[in-house]
Amino acid sequence: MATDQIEVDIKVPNQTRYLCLIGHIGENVARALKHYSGDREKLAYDLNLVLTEAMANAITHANEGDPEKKVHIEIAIVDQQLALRVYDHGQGFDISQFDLPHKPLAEHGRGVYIIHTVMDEVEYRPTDDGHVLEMKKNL
Amino acid sequence: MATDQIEVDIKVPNQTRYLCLIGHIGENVARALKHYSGDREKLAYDLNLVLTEAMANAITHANEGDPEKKVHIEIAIVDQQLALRVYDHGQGFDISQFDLPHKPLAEHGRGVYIIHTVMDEVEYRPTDDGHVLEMKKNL
Amino acid sequence: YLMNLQIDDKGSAILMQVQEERLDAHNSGELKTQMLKLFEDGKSNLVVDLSDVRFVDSSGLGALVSGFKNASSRNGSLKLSGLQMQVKSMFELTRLHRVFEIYNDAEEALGSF
Amino acid sequence: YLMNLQIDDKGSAILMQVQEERLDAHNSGELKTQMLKLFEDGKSNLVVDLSDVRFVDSSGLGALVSGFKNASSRNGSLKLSGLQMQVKSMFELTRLHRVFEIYNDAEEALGSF
Ligand SMILES: Nc1ncnc2c1ncn2[C@@H]1O[C@H](COP(=O)(O)OP(=O)(O)O)[C@@H](O)[C@H]1O
Ligand SMILES: Nc1ncnc2c1ncn2[C@@H]1O[C@H](COP(=O)(O)OP(=O)(O)O)[C@@H](O)[C@H]1O
Repeated sequence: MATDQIEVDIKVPNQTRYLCLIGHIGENVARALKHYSGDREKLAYDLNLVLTEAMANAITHANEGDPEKKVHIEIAIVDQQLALRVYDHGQGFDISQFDLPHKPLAEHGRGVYIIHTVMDEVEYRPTDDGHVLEMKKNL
Repeated sequence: MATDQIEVDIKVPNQTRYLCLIGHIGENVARALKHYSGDREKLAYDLNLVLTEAMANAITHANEGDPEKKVHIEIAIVDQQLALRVYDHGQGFDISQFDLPHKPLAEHGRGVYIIHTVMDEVEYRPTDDGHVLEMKKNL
Repeated sequence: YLMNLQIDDKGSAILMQVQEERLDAHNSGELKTQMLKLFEDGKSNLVVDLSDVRFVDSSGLGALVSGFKNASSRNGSLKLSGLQMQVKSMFELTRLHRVFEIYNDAEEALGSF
Repeated sequence: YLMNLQIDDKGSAILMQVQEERLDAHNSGELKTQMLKLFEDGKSNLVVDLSDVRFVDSSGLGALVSGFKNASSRNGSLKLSGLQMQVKSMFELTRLHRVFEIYNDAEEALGSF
């Protein structure tokens, strides 16, 4: 039986008002999967969550709120592995510094930790004009 | 004030089970628009509808239900004009034959009529490996 | 499995409740099949309740038209109930609101037989 | 306009109802601002009711932690109510369920002051 082969590629302005669009598309993809034996609504929440976290980081930390910049997001499913990619136009950062649990009463710094907890593989690497955060999950 | 600039590009298997994913993404785009003074929920329904109609036609009439083929869909908003494009891998058809209301009790033949009624501009033209139905609406 | 469809014999007519958010090209064939089974069983008075349905496309409308014609040709009738506002608009857009008897809820529709 | 927020003085505490599907990086700043206003007005006992909220991200959690710390430093407290299951999971994932007092509904939370 053929596995799900879904590719979604999205470009939106560098504004937090579009977080909800991206998150909802992640939810829709989870709900449309043909082959998934886990808790679909949990997967939907998790994809919504990590897309929201990664895109919010791209907007605030990398693209520095410049509303003329664009955020580029890819969702791809191949051979029962789901890959999410969020491209930014920034200088990059050392992601290995942020994968441990934050201090209990910190107001910031939970995003990358959450992404690591929810996804199976996380990689942050340079591109031609910025960086990409790639997050993979085995379905 | 910058207008909405949103691009969504989707590839899914040639199966009707993904109609709902595409339709929901259309709804989400309508709900995320920054500048729209009309009835947003009506626009959401209409985009869901025309994407569903066009994709169902690509699957059943052009790609002839071959589940190995892919359907490619684009949603783009530029300068307050929304364009939807549904690509098929078929021989094409004469769309001008189908833009009038169907017979009242026909079981088929309402799809293209609905698309014409809901959208402002509709064009069907050849591509390298099939055809594309382009549907535009001024926002 | 393509469609959650609840079918009950209510005496005066058969009540079919489409328990899906969408009635579209993916699942409308299943509705048609189930209606054909009822016709083969000699039933010809149907109420299709759409109160759970938020979205219907042209193939969903086509399935209902097919049932309507089959019921009429058997001297019965197919009536609709529970149309949400945007679903009702689809019947108006395609002029099908002039074809179907449409009731607010299933009880009213059943009472009309 | 970034957030539908209903604020009522209930005597024992201020009830803030977040009437949004999402509490995220787009609107959590607005919640923080409204809490700061209450603190400046001398209020320090707050109940934030999340029963309408289906989704919260790390910045939403951050806004609540900020309010919690501000309330505590004023010898008041910020309590939560009405968490949907998946929202509650977010508090567990980040261990924040050990920080906040969490009640089933706003009435219970208000009664605890
Ligand atoms: N795309 C990015 N570009 C540059 N820096 C980033 C990016 N994403 C995250 N960071 C850095 O990593 C830190 C931790 O991120 P995160 O865990 O999401 O918490 P928060 O965004 O709340 O600070 C951020 O404060 C920022 O310094
Ligand atoms: N993408 C397509 N490729 C080939 N033929 C098509 C395509 N879309 C529509 N058609 C033709 O146009 C006719 C009318 O389409 P439509 O109005 O959607 O009604 P229906 O799909 O119910 O027949 C179809 O029956 C088919 O012959």
